[in-house]
Amino acid sequence: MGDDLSLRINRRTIAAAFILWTAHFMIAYGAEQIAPGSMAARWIAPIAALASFAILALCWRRLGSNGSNVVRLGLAISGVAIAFQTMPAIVG
Amino acid sequence: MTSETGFDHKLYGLFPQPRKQPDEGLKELERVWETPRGWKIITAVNNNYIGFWYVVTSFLFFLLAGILALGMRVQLAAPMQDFMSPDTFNQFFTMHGTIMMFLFAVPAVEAIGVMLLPQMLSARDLPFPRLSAYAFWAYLIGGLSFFASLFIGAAPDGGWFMYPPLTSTAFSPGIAVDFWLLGIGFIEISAIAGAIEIIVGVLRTRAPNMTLDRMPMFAWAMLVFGVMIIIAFPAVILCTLLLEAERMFNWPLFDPTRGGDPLLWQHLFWFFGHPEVYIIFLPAAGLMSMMVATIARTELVGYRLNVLALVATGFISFGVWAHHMFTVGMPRVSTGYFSAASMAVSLPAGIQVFCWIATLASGKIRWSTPALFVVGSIVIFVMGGLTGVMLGMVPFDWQAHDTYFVVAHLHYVLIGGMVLPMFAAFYYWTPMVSRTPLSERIGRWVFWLMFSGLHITFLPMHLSGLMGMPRRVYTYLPGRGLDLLNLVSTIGAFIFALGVLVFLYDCARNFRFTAKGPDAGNIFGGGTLEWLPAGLYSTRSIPVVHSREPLWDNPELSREVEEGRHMLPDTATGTRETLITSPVKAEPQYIQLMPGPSIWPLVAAIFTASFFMSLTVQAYPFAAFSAVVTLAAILRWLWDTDAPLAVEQAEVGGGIVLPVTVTGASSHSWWALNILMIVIGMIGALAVFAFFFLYGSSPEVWIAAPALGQTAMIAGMYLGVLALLWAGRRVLRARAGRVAGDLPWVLVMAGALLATWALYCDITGWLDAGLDPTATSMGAIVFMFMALQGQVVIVSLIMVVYLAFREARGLVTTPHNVTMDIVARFTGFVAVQGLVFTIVPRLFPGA
Amino acid sequence: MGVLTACKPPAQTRQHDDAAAQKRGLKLMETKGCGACHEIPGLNWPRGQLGPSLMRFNDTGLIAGYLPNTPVNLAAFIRNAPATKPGSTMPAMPVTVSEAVDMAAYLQGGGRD
Amino acid sequence: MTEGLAGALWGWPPPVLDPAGPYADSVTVLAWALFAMGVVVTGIVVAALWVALRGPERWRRVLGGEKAVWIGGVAFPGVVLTVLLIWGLTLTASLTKPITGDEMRIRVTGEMWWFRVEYLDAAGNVVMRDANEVRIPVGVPVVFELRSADVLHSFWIPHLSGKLDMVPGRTNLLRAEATRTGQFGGVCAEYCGGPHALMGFVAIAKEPEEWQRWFDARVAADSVQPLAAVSTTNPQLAQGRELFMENGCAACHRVAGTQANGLAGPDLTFMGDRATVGAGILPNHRGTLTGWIGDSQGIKPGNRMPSYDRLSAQQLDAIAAWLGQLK
Repeated sequence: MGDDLSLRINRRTIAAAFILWTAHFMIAYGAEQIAPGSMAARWIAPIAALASFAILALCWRRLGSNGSNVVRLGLAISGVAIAFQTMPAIVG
Repeated sequence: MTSETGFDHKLYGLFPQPRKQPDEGLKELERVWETPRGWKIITAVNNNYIGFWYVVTSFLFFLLAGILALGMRVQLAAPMQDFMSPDTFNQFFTMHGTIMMFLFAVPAVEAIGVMLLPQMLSARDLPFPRLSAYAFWAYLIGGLSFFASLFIGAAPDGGWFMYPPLTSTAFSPGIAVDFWLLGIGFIEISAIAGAIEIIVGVLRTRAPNMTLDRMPMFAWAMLVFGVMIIIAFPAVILCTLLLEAERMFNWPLFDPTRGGDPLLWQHLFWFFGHPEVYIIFLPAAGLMSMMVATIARTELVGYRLNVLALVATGFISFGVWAHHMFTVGMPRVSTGYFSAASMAVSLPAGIQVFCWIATLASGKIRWSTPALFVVGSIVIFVMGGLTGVMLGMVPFDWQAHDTYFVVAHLHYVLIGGMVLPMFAAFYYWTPMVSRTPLSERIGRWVFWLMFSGLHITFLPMHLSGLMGMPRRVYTYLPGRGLDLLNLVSTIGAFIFALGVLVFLYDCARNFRFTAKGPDAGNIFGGGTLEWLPAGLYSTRSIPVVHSREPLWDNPELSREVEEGRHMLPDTATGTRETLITSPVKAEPQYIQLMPGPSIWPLVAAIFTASFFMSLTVQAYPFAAFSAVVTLAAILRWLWDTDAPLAVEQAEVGGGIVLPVTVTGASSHSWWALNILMIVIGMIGALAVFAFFFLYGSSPEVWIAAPALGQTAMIAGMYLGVLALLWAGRRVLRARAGRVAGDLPWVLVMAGALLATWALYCDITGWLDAGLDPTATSMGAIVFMFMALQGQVVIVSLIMVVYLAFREARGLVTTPHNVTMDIVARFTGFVAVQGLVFTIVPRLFPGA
Repeated sequence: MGVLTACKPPAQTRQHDDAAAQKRGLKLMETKGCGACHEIPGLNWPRGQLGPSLMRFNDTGLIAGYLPNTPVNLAAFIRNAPATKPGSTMPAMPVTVSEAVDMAAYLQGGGRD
Repeated sequence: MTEGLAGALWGWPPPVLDPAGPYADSVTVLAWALFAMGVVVTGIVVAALWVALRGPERWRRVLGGEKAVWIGGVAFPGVVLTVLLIWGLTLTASLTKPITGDEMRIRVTGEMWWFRVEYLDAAGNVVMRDANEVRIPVGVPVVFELRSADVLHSFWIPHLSGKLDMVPGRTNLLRAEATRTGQFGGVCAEYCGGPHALMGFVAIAKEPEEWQRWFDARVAADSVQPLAAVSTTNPQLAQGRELFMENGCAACHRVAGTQANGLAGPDLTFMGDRATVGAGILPNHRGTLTGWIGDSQGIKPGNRMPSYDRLSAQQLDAIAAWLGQLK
């Protein structure tokens, strides 16, 4: 029952997870477009990533102890994608 | 379980009803859904016909594009052949790509959706049947005339991606490129119409109690598909508008000598182009998920994981567009972002593949032709996906980009991800629409020919790419080690084609179309609702659904449905109708009356096509004439749909009484209009992106903005528009229970006029500031803003006149009114877009 | 010409059976770009129109209407046409003696590869 | 120079897997690793499918649950992709290290359908012009300044480096270095209409001393005009030169030291020294040059040079003879 996709919390958390990824992507890429190669553009990606992780963690906790594992996977995929999205600013 | 709409879930317990419906009801139902006879069949709008024609047409384009491919393979079989001239070859590969992407792949999945979705959801039809008929006819006529350009040698030859400046007037002076731009723009509009229909259909016409958690996977896939089209296709529409503006009016959007940038096209095109790949793949993956469950005779393992994968793909696929542009010289960190997103987007694909494998493991496969195709597709798709990961690696892409390696990759992905699943679906769902199933014995031949043909054709291409063979070459020099590889590829292509030919033979021998039954039936033992006994009206009664595979869980369901013991048995209002349910939990909300056969969608489609064709050949008077006829035909078709109601409410069985049509936020039309506004808004948002992109690439051509006071005035005017609209709705509400009077529409009209004036001030303001649309890219993009704004202003003016007309007939009701609501909402959108278009360029002026 | 004959005593028959030499000859025709001026059997591209067509060359009696169509003469002509036939517009070719012999073998073998 | 041109440029082993410089080396290593990954993962999926369809009951039970999806579809690809991404990003960074300004500079401009080549000095001035051929010294880092004169093109020498597009209105910088001598083929990799398929060039790497000698001689020849003298000694060459000037060739082509100063087509000052005719498609000798001038449309349909079929074979040969000795 906890996994049911028609539950509001599940639908919303999955949507929130990926909207967060979208937002992080737009911030990181947008900053790089505006000021290519600048240190500011590089720093903004990890900072936005930390904020995103905090929100993802909050969503995770709101799911509660018998929350859906599928939704957790959604949060995790979004988290991994955001982490991927941060690497170019650090490693690249 | 809590209710979404206040519907009491205990009422589901009333179904199946204990007693069978009398036979007269069935006769009545059949009479209502009767198809016109003889040549009038072309006026049919029922999804059984439109869907089938749609599928056949898209398959026809698959064959035509395939023939072009064979021509190219003959030319490339040996080095430096002159089987065809370079110009012909360039037209061939342009048309092959364009047709496969725009006229085959997207329409094909949309067509399968139109054909299968109502059955899978147990709806009587899609919510806007005449719109699907229009979308189909527009596609058929537009597509065929587009293809015909090959025969008069006027086919476009700039590649399916149409990169300027090669496609600008300087290097492509003829009408071929205009033909592409207008033709494709036209077909995109048809695709968007279809997507709106599919989104609303999936969310609002499901069988009662088929919650989001119980939808067939294909419905989920089509939902994501529809949303992706809404977000992605506006980009290609904007592309065509921008390039056409450059070609027709000499607005230098892509011309670097006047501040334009050819890379702008690439960004916009691939913002559409990469999601396009997933737009094609996801519906096919949905079909795969359903067929996997049936052939393994077990529930899909990881249903919810699969849904999650679809949604994740839908999002992340919008962050990968520039991986087609790693070699254009983007800054390093930017390429990194797109490389990262390309890695991330493979995760959901992995989930889907392993869901299928786990399903096959948990069940026991029963081999059949669809099963072969499904298993073969998994292998091919994985191989294509892996080369995709390779290309996502920036340094490797620098080598492999634009070579035959990419040709191999994309064909593996598209054939493994879409074409083979489609053939599986043909074999799997044919028994639903044909009196006899396709042959299992011939089907195996088809599979093995296609499977081996694919590998023989495309496996060597990986190597030819690494050996230095670029894409889109009409020939290659001898003595470069490419001769044998290409010869093998050509042989493979013919083996693949032979497989398709054998399939056609199978169809000719065994396919006997029937829309009314008796069809061959559920020979593979599927568990979803499309396998219920059905006629043109779909099922006699609409089953209350309690699980994902209702037919497996309740073997009696077919009989119950056929005896009319479920919801909405026969016809409740004596007309065509379907049950509208709530979007999340599918609780019955109201009965929608549906329009019947009509010639007008066909007429509208013919003249829309002739409008675009006349524009291409610059026959402007005839274009104007076509536009008028189109508008008249559309209004004529809408006229019927607005007939006065005979009944206000009706019983759908078990004593449950539902209203007949509703207005406001729960109406299906309200949904459709909001989606349309998202489409227009996306075009606007991408135009703003284009503004910033050009600003970033050529700030030196930017001029100073008009005075701040003028900007403030225009902004104030747009805010005034919003205030007027708010006041209009307020007045309407205040007059609850009385006649609306003139004030509400007058206020809305004042709003629309004020928006028009604001646009006028905006245009003159920039002209006074010395901005010239043909001189610099800044002029071009700012005047593009105004052109886009002009379009919505004109629409809003037409709507306001329509509202006034309705008011004169006393049709504007208080306290809420759909027309008033829609007009006010749209005009509000116009004001907000105008505000953005006014402020953005004035906030970012040049020196 | 005399030097050439001494280097490699050729068979004076018109029909060559040496398939390997003919194959090498075609390959050389391709890589040296002879097609830029001549139409050559077995070569798709280029099919030059400036020089005479070399299709059915073994049926030709005289090389450039001047020399008997023997392998020796042909090989020599290929290497240095102006020296073999004064006034020939065909320039000297950057090929070795054995390469020229292979090319001659190909042309006189009827162009069958 | 003209010997076996085609075979030396391409063929086996595939140039992408046969690197001749540091900018291609590491990509080749990456490519092999990616192929290995591809083969292994395909193997895993095929094996999993085999187990799912034919395997023993116990294995199938393991594979038949959501847990398999979590491991095979999420965890495993997650790890592989993370490793690949980090590798890809660090490699990208090392291949795009900042340009110091000490590199040798060559400007290459994509034209429909050939490559204009200009050698630059440290200040960025053009010191020598060529076409469809770049010669670089071994072991010296080179930066190619890539531009386009008309539509999009792409500059690709697979032996030396990945490709980079030539975008109108922009200048893209491509780093390359050769670690061994030889001839390496190059092509235009971005569709540019018409005879795009026949738009190639050659990169030639030479030992530094040899390269320097060649370069100095060329710069000297290009800056003054000793060439005119050469052509007058021989009547055929004089005729060729005259025909070249009279027939409009000079309108598009430049030959240093003569009135021929056209800039629309390739610079022919050193035509005799070039490895290829027609932008990398035919070996360069007097025969092919004659054929090209007389019938360039037949050889490369749609290219911008008209076929001079109104000239006699003898006249064409004279022009080719004159061009052929411009070295």
